[in-house]
Amino acid sequence: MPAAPVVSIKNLKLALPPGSDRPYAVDGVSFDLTPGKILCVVGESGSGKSMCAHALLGLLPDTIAREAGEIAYDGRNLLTLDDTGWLALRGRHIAMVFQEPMTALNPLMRIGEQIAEMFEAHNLLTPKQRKQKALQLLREVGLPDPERSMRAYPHQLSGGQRQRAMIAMALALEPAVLVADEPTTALDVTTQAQILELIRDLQRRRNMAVMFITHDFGVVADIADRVVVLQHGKVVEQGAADDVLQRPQHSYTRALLAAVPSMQPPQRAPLTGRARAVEIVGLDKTYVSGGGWFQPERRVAAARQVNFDILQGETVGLVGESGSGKSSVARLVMRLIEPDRGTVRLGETDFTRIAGRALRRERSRIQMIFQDPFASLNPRRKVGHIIADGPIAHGTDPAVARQRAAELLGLVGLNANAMDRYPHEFSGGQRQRIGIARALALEPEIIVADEAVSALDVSVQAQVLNLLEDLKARLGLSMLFITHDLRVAAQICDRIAVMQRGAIVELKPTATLFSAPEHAYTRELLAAVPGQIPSSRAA
Amino acid sequence: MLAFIAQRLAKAVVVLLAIVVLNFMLIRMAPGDPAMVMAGEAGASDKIFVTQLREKFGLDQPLPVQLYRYVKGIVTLDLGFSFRQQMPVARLIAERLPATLLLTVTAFVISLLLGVLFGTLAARFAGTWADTAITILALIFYATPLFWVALMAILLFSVAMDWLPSFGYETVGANYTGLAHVLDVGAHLILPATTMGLFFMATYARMTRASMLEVKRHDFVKTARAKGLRDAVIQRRHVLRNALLPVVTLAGLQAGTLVGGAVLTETVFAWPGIGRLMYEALLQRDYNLLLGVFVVCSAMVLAFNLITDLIYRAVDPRIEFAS
Amino acid sequence: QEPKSGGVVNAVIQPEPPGLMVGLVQNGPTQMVAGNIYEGLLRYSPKLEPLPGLAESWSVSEDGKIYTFKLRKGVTWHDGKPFTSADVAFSIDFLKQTHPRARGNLAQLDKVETPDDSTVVFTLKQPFGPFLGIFEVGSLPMIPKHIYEGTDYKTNPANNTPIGTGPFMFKEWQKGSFIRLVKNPSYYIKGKPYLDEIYWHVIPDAAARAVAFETGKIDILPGGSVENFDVPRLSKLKNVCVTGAGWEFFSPHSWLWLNNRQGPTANKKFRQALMYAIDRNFAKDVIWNGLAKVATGPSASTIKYYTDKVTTYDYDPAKAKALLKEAGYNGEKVRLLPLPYGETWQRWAEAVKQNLQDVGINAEMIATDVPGWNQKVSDWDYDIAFTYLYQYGDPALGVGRNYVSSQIAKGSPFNNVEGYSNPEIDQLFADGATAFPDSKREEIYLKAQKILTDDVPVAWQLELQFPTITRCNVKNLVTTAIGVNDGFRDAWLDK
Amino acid sequence: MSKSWRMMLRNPGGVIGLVILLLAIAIAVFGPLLFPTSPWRMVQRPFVPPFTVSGLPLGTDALGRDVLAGIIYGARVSLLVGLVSTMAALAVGIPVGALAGYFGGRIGDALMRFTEFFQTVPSFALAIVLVAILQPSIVSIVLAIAIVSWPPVARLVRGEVLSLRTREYVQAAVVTGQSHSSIIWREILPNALSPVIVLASLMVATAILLESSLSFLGLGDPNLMSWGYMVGAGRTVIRQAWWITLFPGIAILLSVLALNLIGEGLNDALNPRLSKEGR
Ligand SMILES: Nc1ncnc2c1ncn2[C@@H]1O[C@H](COP(=O)(O)OP(=O)(O)OP(=O)(O)O)[C@@H](O)[C@H]1O
Ligand SMILES: Nc1ncnc2c1ncn2[C@@H]1O[C@H](COP(=O)(O)OP(=O)(O)OP(=O)(O)O)[C@@H](O)[C@H]1O
Ligand SMILES: [Mg+2]
Ligand SMILES: [Mg+2]
Repeated sequence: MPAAPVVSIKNLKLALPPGSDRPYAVDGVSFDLTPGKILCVVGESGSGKSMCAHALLGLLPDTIAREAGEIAYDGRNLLTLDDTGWLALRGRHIAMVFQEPMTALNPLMRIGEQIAEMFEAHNLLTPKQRKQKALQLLREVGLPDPERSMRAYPHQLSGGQRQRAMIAMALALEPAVLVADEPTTALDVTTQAQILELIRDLQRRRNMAVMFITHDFGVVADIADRVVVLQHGKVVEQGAADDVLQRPQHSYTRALLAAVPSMQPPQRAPLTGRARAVEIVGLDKTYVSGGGWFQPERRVAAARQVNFDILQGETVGLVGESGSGKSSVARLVMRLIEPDRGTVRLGETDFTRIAGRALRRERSRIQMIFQDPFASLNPRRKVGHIIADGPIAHGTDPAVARQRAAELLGLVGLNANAMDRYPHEFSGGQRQRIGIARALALEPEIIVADEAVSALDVSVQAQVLNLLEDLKARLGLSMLFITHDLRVAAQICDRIAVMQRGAIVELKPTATLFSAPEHAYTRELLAAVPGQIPSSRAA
Repeated sequence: MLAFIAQRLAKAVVVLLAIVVLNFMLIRMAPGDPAMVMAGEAGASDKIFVTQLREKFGLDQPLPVQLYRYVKGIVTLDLGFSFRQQMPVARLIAERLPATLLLTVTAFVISLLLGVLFGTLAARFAGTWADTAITILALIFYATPLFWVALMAILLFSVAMDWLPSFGYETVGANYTGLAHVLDVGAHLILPATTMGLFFMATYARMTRASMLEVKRHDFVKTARAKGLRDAVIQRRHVLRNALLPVVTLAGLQAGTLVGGAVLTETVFAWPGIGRLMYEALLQRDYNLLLGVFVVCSAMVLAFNLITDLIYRAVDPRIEFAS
Repeated sequence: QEPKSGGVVNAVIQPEPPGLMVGLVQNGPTQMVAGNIYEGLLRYSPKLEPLPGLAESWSVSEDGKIYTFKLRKGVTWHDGKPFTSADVAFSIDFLKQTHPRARGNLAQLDKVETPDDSTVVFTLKQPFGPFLGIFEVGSLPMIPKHIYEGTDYKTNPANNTPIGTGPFMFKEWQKGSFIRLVKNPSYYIKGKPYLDEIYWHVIPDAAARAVAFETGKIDILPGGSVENFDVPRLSKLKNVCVTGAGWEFFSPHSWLWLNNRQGPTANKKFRQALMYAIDRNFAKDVIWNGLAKVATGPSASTIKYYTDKVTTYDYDPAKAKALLKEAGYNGEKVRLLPLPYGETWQRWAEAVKQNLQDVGINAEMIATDVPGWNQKVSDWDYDIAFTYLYQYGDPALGVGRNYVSSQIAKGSPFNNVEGYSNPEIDQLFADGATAFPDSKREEIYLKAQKILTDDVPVAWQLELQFPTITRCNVKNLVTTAIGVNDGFRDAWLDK
Repeated sequence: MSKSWRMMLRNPGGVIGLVILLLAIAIAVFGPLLFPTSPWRMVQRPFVPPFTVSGLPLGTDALGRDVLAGIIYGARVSLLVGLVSTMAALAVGIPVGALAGYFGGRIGDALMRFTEFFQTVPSFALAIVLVAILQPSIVSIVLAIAIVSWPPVARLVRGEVLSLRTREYVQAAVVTGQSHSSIIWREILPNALSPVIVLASLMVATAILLESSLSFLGLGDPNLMSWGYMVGAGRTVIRQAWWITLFPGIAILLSVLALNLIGEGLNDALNPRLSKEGR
């Protein structure tokens, strides 16, 4: 009994400003939104997902021209709507939830006011009623202590709570259509699972049509009724969720799906009889901020009695939700920050006891790959320099260092002519390869990778992971691999350590951890990974 | 919040003491001393006279002793005695301070109001001729020397049109009371305050414009639009409020320039404030008075800073007094 | 025209005086305002003849050593106490301690006697020619004994509320804005003063002062209140009167200190070359708008025993160049110190610098403010420095101090700063002060003027006039040789 | 950088500013060659109005000096004062800010207190006192302007460095074992510089204004003809000879305006937010 669509997009064509990398942001896209159904729009970064969403609300940037097509809603073509027409429509008929709950809320306004504004914008209710309604909404989206949340400013709520508040706001006027643009990307897995649950629940109860944008196929598997796959602004495939996920027709869809790491850890040969590359004993770190003459201190225990070791040639994963202290441990190991207590030993060297010149010399033994491929390369330095600077600082002859840099670029699959280009001339994946080359340039024994692939699209992520695996095997590196993505961890780690509030709660070989998690928190984490049991949805 | 203020005040005291000591040394480096000045003005100066004066001013003591005495005085909130004017420095400054406060605060308000208004308009019409016109206009006031604008204003509004008085703080001898007095002071205030205000306006206008354009790109503006709010409401409630935060910070930082700028304005408009007092004290090497004015001006700047900080904190809930 | 009573006048005072107690503070603005509050024993006509002030009459003994003054009767201080000869004797004592110029003027005074309430007898150690010329209010103001006796003069609270015998009483002083004086209702001359109130306004910027006058807010601009460039314009306005009178006693005389001790200026030929190099007529006409006279020598033409029968120096660059050659000047740098008294003086220094450069003198301007100027000149740290000084009517009071070698002493910008030392001149000025009678003095001073103009110890520039600019309905403002400084006793407002 | 140039050239205000500034610099550099007479020379009778006597297109001043010559020679002094004092302020402000931001802790705190101290004293008043103490000369003026204008540079640089220090590429340099100095020089400062360049262009303008204000109070270098001096000197005769202050006033206005427009242009051109809109 397919219901009639509320929104029908036909042959939408949105032109990019001249000089962009392609002529159309969205090129001949057509799809329908149906009441009570969730349509997931997936695709790589830049494929035009957000553009479609913005077109639906008339929020397209001025630079984007509406070239052709039609968005039919309630018998009208939204593309030709004037400003006053949009005012009446937005929020009331079509509402939106954005990706970053932090930036999508006005930092200077209380949550309650921001929700009440929804009614005010459409001249509904008295101020008092608006307040009551807002309270009711906050309760409905499951915010704890709604009265207090009403009065809270966005920064006083956690990410998940903010996103709930955003959803409450979007639902205020009971719109027929809800557009959600990557509403969970900024959240950690456990919170993500709760929000997804909430959206699905509300959508069913209100019989809304939902357009849900994501690039995470796990999420698609969890909530989608229908799926639209976008590539370079074009729809390459669309259909019922099961069809697309189980029987993808287009090669692009297939490639995307194939790139999604599996939850099943591959069989790994046990590493026995190897020497320790790194040994971490009793690391403690508490951040103390504030604290002057008159201020109370704020203390965050980011690492509590952290103990583990990494054998030569082993990859140890460090997982846990946001803020659990993963990066802190990485930075302690790298000695980017000083521990309060504890020791990091590299082979026989006590890395925490040396300083100055000696420290700088020993640094070559342990290198790091950073999370953000855009932020980890100095935009004003040529790639050749970026890679060669380290060896030169350690006394390598510059000519030799450059020669070696060119080789390393070859090793990570880049052309040697990349040497004389600047980072901005490369794509995200390529940049991450440069970062890897830089880490390898010093011929380290250990590599620490802090969310090294989290910022990349799935397909690129897969390539980089393969590269790392390959290099590690070839060069016999040890690796500390930090991630919040358990799927990735499953694929690459020999052992995994689970962190919660600064402490390691469980450390096991990967396969054991996945099959027999002991700690409650580990189990919770594993359960929250989206898209695990697609078959259960069918019921 | 009280703790925050207390902490800021404690810091301010340290800064002020540093200012006292450094300026004390600095001023003593200047050639000539108050005794020479007074002797010069007397049109005759024999040894006895100059020695008498030096003794009277305490200048016969070694420098460290003078410094020690002065700092001791300051710590007990005693700004010393102006031997030239035969009056305690604190009283001289107290007589002049209200005028300067009135002038600078009015100029500050004018510059901020106009700056924000023009900045908002420019941001609203960014890229159009209106934007350019506003920017250039604000810049012209900024780029023209303050004293020149002041002279032109006097020639235009006092001499040519005879609308506004050209000098002083009130109509001397008129003995107005009540509302008439307020209006009279107001009339005298218009030219100097506006001249100063127009100069500082440019900075605020530029900042507001940039800040508004920046804020407009934020997601929460999109959220507001997605709610179906009217553009005017969005501009006011969401964009402007957020955009004002850096403007407030800037305003605090500009306080030093503002108070310093009072020297010129007060000179041209014969405004009986402490900027002029400072300049005259300098020319007369009236050490205690000069130092006193410096301390008070710096305290004013610190107060401005503190106030803008408090405003900032009041407006921006993200900053908590505890952290 | 019959004087009318009543009315308020607004005058400008610049800079703001540090205090009004004229016995303690002697700067120009103080004297100008305080001349209304305080009085001296004598006043002086424009020809510098003594006129009655607080003294009704006076007589001099045959040998020129005893001066007897009869005081006016019925004079009271502003607080009602009577003014008597005891006050005079006290004032002499007071001023000897606090008033450097009075101290110098009274150097020859042996004793003061007060046989009765209205008689004062001054006995001198030896005759002192200019003695009758030292009783003007700024030089020897009368100070109330009953208020100051036995107190610390400098910290006496009455300094802030000055009490005198003058035609106006101190009423109010808003620092930075104005000083207000009101009529003394029990002034000893019936019907005077005519004015009810005087406001002295403090306006720091010269252009703003001119505007204030122009817009009618100000009635009186005393000499030096506005830049000279503005004088012709203001004087052309309707209902504006200008007078150069009232400066005869002071006779401001300007010159360039030339450091006679060292550098090129130690050479007499070089100094003479300077006199030829500088276009003083240009300075007079362009910078002072004709409100000046080219100075011929150490004495101003308005004071006693002046002569123009001396060596004169006309503008003659060629001659200057020749003299420079003779002097062997080799292009050494010469520091020129302008007088930091505003734009006119600055422009003047620029013009002189240009004059000097035109004849090949490598002049460099050194900028300072007033204290810096005082210090540099007092410490003889200059080559050429602008100055102007008052002459106080008599060469013994205002001229000799700048040329006699006993006045060479660091620490003052008003003595023999140039370091000129000539025994003959020393003797002449020593004799001139004590010679008796006048004819003898004249002879001596003529000779001194001749010698000095040949030696050029300093480069005399202009006799300055500081015109007083008023609305024409302010009548009878300037009546004596001291001008505005003598108080507004006789001034009245024609309504 | 070439991309920034292109961005800059696309900004009409910036281009106008650049043209005016280049013109002013050309006048400052070549003007005195074409105009060998000293601007102090009294060439005609005083107060010759503009456009009345040939050879004196802008008239003469109160002493009969050529106003045009003054403007040409003044360009040299005013621009020099602006540029040199800005350089000096940068030379103090950048290291102080960089060290304070990079090392933080006690050193940073001490440096920032020091900066705060200079920012708390009203700047113009401090400049006046400094010039009066050192006695007016081009050196003391430049010094005074530099002393009062470096604190904002230090604050700005500190802020930038503080945020750059935690950037991943800086940490990458740390973990590769590079020295503090090369990290500051290579990794941090080049990236902190664009807002500093914008600020510097505005500081040149402010310095020109400050010099003119000091001249107004009689604290200019009496041996050098600057625009500020001309305006200050001409103001007393403004009623009878408007041109003496107007032309140098316009010169100041145009240069300051030009520098501000350039600053604005640079701001747009160097702002990565604007140049890669819509990422
Ligand atoms: N304001 C804009 N002006 C010009 N081009 C833009 C603008 N915003 C986005 N684009 C371009 O439009 C194209 C589609 O962008 P869109 O934001 O829809 O991608 P997306 O699929 O949402 O990517 P992501 O997953 O990164 O959010 C991209 O090529 C992008 O560079
Ligand atoms: N420099 C710092 N000063 C104070 N607190 C800090 C600092 N850095 C991190 N923290 C706090 O320490 C805790 C651990 O942070 P950390 O960055 O190690 O977490 P994480 O596990 O890496 O999180 P994410 O997955 O979000 O990167 C957090 O609560 C964080 O707010
Ligand atoms: Mg998007
Ligand atoms: Mg992290």
